[in-house]
Amino acid sequence: MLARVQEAAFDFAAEVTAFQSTLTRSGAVVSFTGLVRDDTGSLDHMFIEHYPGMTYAALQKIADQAVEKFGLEKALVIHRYGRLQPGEAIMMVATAAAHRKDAFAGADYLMDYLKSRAPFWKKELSKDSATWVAAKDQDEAALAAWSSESAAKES
Amino acid sequence: MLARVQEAAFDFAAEVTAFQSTLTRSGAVVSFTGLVRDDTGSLDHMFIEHYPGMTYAALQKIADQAVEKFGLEKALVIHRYGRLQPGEAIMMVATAAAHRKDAFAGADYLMDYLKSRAPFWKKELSKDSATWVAAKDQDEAALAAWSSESAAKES
Amino acid sequence: MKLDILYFAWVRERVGHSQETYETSAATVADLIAELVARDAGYAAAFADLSAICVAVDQELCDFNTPLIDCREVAFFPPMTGG
Amino acid sequence: MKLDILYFAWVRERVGHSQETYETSAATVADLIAELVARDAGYAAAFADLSAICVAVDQELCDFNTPLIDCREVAFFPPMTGG
Repeated sequence: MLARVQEAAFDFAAEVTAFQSTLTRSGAVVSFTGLVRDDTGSLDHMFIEHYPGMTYAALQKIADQAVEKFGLEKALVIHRYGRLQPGEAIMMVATAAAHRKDAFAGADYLMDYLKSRAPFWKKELSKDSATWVAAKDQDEAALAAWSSESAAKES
Repeated sequence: MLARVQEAAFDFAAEVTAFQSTLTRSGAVVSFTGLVRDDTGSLDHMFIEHYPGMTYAALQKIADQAVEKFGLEKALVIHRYGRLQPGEAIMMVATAAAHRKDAFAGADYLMDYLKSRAPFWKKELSKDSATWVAAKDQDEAALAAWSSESAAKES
Repeated sequence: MKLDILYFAWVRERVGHSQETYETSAATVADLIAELVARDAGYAAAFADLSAICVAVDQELCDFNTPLIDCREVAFFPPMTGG
Repeated sequence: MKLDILYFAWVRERVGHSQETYETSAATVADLIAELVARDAGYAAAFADLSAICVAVDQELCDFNTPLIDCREVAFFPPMTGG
């Protein structure tokens, strides 16, 4: 429904406040924020590359799918690219629905799709190394689970 | 970990911003807000009664359980009581964890426990009626699912 | 034994008050409920369907078999609807 | 057929550039990859493990059997790591 790709930091508080302010039929709002994590204590920064021609449309499509699948009143996706410091917010999603379970499932679904279907690539840079973050098998498994869940419901 | 019971409105955006600002090892923050919903268009206001001697300890216990069960860095629960207008926020939770799935599961778990184990009672008041909101069988089923999940993992 | 008894939500409305101090020798929660029900129609209405009643003894959720030894506060209420 | 080919992340690093215009008669994505691999060691290294390569044709994710009819842009990249 709402999607944005940007290099600049976003103001989570302002985004969520604006998101909530327009709701008319929702009783539940869920938000997720992903932060740059420094597990080893040696991360200098993260660099996120993306596919400018494709990224916005991919985010928009994922958000629309979540809205339709879970009957959301609204969904929001913001994803950054470029250089990010440890602790900085990489991205956020927000979902609003009449009922709690749909808002949670919508946000979880958005995240599963963003992980593996939005054209971003993360590189972790430390003093001694530069490593592209590898996709995980479990990311694809998470997507497959949503499809089989739909198939089960529809059958 | 952090729990608050209050009659006054809270500033959701400010609360989540403060919550995020102290994190040191989390890559994922999930928040949930519950809003007063007016399904029929006839709701005048909601009144929430609580058990002052017990409420804070119950929220604290639920938050501590979520932190331990999902290895959260931090959890926050704020719940209001008294008179609330349609669209107003009733309560919020926030969770922070290294990984996304734990943050989501922690928030979902907190909500399931708050629904049925925190001493609040909601009354919906319209021009013509005053009705106590009934607990749903599915609320207890949701709690039972967490217990059987634990039992399965531990066995 | 002197107890504070608290009532919430529609249990409170049926009983007619939110709190009372009550002298009893009831051994368990179930015994206490039986005594209360015998007092008047309001209590009887409040406790008519025990499957819809929850109880906390000294602010801990428990069940009707819980003994009332050395306890100071008993609270009755419908299933909670937080969140 | 003249194509814009885009490379991202470590595919870009191995190929040595992020974008090029390329003249080809390849019928499918797989045919195009075979042509590229034959060009030099950088391309060969980039496409050494095809299970680690994703492709988008005209900005839609697709697979290696996708035909290249009337397409204008092909992009190669590793599995995405958004979120």
